[in-house]
Amino acid sequence: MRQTEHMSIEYDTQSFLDLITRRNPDDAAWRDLRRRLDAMSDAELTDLYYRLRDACQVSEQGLVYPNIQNLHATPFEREKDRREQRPLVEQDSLSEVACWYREARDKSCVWWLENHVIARHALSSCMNCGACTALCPAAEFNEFNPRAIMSLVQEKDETSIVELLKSDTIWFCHQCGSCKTKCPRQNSPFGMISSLRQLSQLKGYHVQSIRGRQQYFARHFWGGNLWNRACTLYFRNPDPERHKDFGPRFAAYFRAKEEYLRRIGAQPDMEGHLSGRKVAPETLEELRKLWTAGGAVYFWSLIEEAAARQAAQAGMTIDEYHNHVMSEG
Amino acid sequence: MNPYHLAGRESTWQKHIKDIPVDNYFLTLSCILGSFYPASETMVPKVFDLLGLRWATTHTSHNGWSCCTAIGYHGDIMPIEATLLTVARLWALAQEAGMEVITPTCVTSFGTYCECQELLEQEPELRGRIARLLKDTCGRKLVIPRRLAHVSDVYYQHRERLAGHFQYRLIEAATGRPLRVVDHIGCHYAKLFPQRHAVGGSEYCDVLAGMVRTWGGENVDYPERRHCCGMGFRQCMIPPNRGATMASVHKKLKSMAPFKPDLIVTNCPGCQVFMDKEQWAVHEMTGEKYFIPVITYQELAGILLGWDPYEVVGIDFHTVPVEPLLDKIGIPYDREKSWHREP
Amino acid sequence: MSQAAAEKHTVMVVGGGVTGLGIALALDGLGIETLILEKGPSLGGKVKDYDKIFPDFVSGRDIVNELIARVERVPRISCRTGTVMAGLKETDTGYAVSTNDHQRLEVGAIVLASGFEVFDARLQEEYGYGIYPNVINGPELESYLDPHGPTGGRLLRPFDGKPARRVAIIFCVGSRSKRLGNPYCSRICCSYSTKQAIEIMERDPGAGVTCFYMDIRTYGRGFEEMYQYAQNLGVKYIRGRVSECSVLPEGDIQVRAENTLLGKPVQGVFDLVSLSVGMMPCADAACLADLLGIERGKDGFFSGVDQYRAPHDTRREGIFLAGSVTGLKPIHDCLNEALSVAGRVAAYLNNHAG
Amino acid sequence: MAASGIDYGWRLQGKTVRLCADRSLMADESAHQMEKALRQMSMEYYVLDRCMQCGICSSACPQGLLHDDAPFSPRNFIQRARLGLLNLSEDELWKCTHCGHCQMMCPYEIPFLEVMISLRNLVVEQGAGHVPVSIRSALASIASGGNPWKADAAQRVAWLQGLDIPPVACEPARKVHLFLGCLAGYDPRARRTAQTAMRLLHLAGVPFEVLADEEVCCGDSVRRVGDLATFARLKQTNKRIMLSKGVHTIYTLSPHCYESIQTLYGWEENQAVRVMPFLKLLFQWMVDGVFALTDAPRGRVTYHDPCFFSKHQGLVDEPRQILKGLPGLEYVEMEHHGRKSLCCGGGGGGFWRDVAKGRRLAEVRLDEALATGADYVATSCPYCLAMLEDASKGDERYAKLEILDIGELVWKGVRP
Repeated sequence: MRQTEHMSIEYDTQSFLDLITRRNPDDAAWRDLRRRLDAMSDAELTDLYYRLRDACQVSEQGLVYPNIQNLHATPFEREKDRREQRPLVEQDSLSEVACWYREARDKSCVWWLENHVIARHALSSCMNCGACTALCPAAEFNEFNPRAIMSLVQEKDETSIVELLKSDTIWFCHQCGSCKTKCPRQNSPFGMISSLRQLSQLKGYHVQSIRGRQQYFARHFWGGNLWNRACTLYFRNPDPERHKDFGPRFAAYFRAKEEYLRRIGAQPDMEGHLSGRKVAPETLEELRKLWTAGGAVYFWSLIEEAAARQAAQAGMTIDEYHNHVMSEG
Repeated sequence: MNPYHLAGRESTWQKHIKDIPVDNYFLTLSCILGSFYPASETMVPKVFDLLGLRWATTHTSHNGWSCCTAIGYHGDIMPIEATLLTVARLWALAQEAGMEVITPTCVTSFGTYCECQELLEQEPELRGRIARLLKDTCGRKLVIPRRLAHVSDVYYQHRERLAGHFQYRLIEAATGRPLRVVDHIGCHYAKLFPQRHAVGGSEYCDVLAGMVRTWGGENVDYPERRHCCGMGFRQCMIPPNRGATMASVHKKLKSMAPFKPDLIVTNCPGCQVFMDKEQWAVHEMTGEKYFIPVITYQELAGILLGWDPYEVVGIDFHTVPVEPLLDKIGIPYDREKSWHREP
Repeated sequence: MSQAAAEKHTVMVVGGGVTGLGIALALDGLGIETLILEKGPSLGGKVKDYDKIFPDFVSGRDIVNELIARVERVPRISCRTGTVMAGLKETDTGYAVSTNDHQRLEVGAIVLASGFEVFDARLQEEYGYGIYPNVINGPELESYLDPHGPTGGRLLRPFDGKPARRVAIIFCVGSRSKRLGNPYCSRICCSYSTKQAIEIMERDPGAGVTCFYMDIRTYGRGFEEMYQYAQNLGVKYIRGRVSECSVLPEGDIQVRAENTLLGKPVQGVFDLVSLSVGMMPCADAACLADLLGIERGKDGFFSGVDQYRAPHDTRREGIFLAGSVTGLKPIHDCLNEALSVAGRVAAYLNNHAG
Repeated sequence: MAASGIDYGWRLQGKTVRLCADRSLMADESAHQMEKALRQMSMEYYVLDRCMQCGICSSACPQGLLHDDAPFSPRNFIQRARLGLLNLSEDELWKCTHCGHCQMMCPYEIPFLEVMISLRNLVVEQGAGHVPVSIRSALASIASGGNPWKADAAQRVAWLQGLDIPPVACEPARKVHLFLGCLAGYDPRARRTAQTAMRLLHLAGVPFEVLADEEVCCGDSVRRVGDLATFARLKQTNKRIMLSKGVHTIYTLSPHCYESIQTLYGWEENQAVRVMPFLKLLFQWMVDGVFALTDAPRGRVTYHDPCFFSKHQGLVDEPRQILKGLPGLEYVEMEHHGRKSLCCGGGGGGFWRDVAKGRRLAEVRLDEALATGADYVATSCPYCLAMLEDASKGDERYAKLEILDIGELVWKGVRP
């Protein structure tokens, strides 16, 4: 981390709060924010995040968390996650599962295919009949052919598998599983593709294709929601600004979502067990431990590393890189 | 004249009768429904209670629920072990609540539970590792559920009893004509483990079609009936990829339009979102106006039960207005209760 | 019930199809007396329904009728139709057989020639057989092409009786599928379907026939030439397994596959889709195996003790196999087997005559 | 990504978002109709029915060595043609350079080049698709002026006036004729090659005459891009000239002219015109020891086989004998050679097509030549010479290679 200019940053001020909760700052504001985040220590930053998150007021409807809706999907939250997860993937603290993946990194792709549990279940032998491609929604609309992928994988040629992992091809799959139902040899092309995508990220090949490096956005979007809200999607995510395809009625709803959720009995950022509920810190703690043990945090760190490397090469800050990959292609 | 034999269809799905547990449901919730159609989840406990079913979910601070992480798994940011552990924890919560049937509201959760179940059954070494990690990490015990049910399975199982509470049927009030209903199943319900887990198998899946028939409607078969909605996890979520999602929705709409469906009923939260919401984008991009109402089976049951379309069923959240459907069935509604003005 | 005296026969042939008839006639040529036990109401098996057979387009019906006529003329051959075995006991001189109509038979040897069953296409659900009227199976197409058939040889759409000119033939239905439990190749479907395609094109050169295949296995003498002839007539062959059929409002069938040679999905709309169904072991194979105490392979067809050295012999002395019970064969191969099993049976009887 | 409709990106903050187009092929009535129409229009088309899609043609096709996203594949092409799925407007129809490797390998002897000619004929003469501009302009020029460059017909032989090769007086029966071909007629580089050939003829004491300016294009490329009508006219013109001049032996400098005149001009029994490639004459001289040779050109030489000699005619040993007979040179072979050599990209109208740098067959060929460590690349076809030289221009890597006609190399070593 860079040396700080002035350590005692007055982050409680309203102007700073405005800055970190801005979703689409202009370039100058963005760089200013980045400079300030870099200046904060890990402890300061995480402490600030949780203080803002847990700040609450009592209202007629119960407890209200005024900052919470503005924290998700911000560069601030992403930076907090990075800092918070970093110690969990240090060499000597890696979980057993993470160690397996770390070792798999240095082995060949062919080794992976023979050892990764999903890959093993996905392919016994392929006769190239094409039943998978025939009704594949991705093959219909993109330069994508699950049969060709299965056929290539079956040949076990390291060079061509590496080439595949560096290409856009594997990222077109919808993971719908239509192929699995139809395969006369009971293979699972979508399972194989899922395994190949994992391998691509494990080896850092994904950043070499446009569609592969979109994973950096996915890592923070879904990964951020999981890490902070224990759900891959959060009811505040579908910002109508990013979902103009959902039409004007959606925008109108979204403005009234708090009221709407409460009236139909959901629990927007409230305690409870239904949609939108605010996750309890103890539950979150337990899940974070599981995801660390399950190798997810290690996996995210790999995506993070690959992105940081590529961002540095391109002379972008990580925030610019994040926005770049989500709009590219 | 129908271009197909109903009897043939029936005998086909009847080959795949699923043994659906009748009670003791542990409800797990959906990220997508929670974000887009929360009423479809809040109505589930109401229906369970209405039918007097024994069910539970959990929300204590130590036993709170999480999502199943399947979007992360299919979106390729979760290794399978992390998903297995998350799912195993949910299963453990169910056991602790004394419920043996894991019942998700989400089709992808369902597919993932089935996949986890199969993996753990077939891979003893993996099973051992997951059990150990679950115990070491959070002190819970791995119990692989014997039977899995989707909430739609429960509705299907109790469809006749439920119909007993209905105030309306899927019939056009003015003419007495059964409404023509397209059922969209959701790939991860019907295509992943059709033999073991899908009511009626994958080709003529009956989980929604059966509800529709029992509730007075007519099933519509159309060429792209089994086609994926195009959600595709990373395809719908990352804007530059969304063209494929829209194209899939467009393809389905184009294919069903000649059959003049009155509504589309969905099983899967993701399909519900994109079949409904992308109709707007398709309209803007092609100028074609389909605007066929898309509702979940929970919402369908809700409106037929006579629950308030706005206050309980929350139909004003839809991109394609559902009011024309209510008019057809003859369900009264008070537009004043809607949360927003028509744009 | 009173115990009537057992009827005695030298050899009993189970199955009165083309193989069974051939065996009886061959044994007769060697001077051996035979009883044919036929499950159905009449002799002739499946081949009597085939107006033309591959690769030379002769009439299968004529062949069978000729065999039946010869069988009927020969005093050393007797037939029982509508009869199946119900029990079997070993005796000093061979086997004592009881039948479903409570007859007792004493025979010196048994030849199993009970043939095969056509795959039930309803099991491959994605093709909609039994649901979409314009999806038919291979034997049905055969009957549509038969001048003596239900349509007088005219190819009509079952849905509305209109002439069918756009025809798709889907190969490997119920064959080469681990998912359906039939991982084997049925061997004759490529050829019989190609024959059907030729018949359609020869009668109506303006028709369009598209065959969806995975591999064309026209392995026999004259089969590959027939395949090329079909191509010359303009039959389209698209390499790719069809993954689903669906129906359009007017009953047309939409077919979806991948053209694997071009690497792209392909869709087509047809008047009529014929499923080139593969073959299964005969329906009562499991029952017969139990009754006779003989083995079947993983594919359900019967297995001889040694397919190289003793292809007709079973584990039990005096019980032999011939024809499609050991796996699918074209008609002329079945007739060849009839001749060879007759030789084997004669040798056996010779050695066991006491 | 295939896409259609409006760009929705402005709404979604993605750069471009379009409704993806359905890539599915159609196996329906329209495809059947198109296929039937193709059958009716062209008899040669029937031969495609023999194809069993084994793919040996595609593995033999030199285009497979190019770094092309969609390399030309004869197998794929036949499959689509047979299913009525061919798009005759696509550039792909013009990619084939008629090297003939595919049909040489084909187990069913499918005359792929004739199929290509038939299909191109549908486009060129019957308007079934789009003809690339450069090809259209070359065809128009040949149809009106007998050469592809809209040049004056007289220019074809005008340049010969200034040469210091005195005509040999002899009785007409001893005199042979030289068919220049369009390149030697108009292209300065090819003119030098032709000039060298003439000097060799003169030195060897062979009385010869260049066909007068009435000579027109031999028509090979014209036929191969499908303009059969123009080919027929060119053939008639050339035959008439040759017959009226009492030609009995004619040497061609280009293998394309040779194949065209020899095999496609349809000489009658009583028209005893003998057509020979100049290469064969050169070979005979070397065998007979006509020239005294020095070791003047020194270094390594490799030979690039023109397809129309190697694959079409099997003429592969003679040029190698010639080169091996030059005392100062060490002969080396490229990876692909003889009947399996690689095409330069100039045949079948390829000479007239514009192909971007980095996607040219000649570049692949030059890389192979470099790999041998050769100093000289000899060839015996003006197309090959031009294609290889063009590809080497402006590229440092190829600077060390000298690309020459085989006659020129011999001339360097001949002691006057």
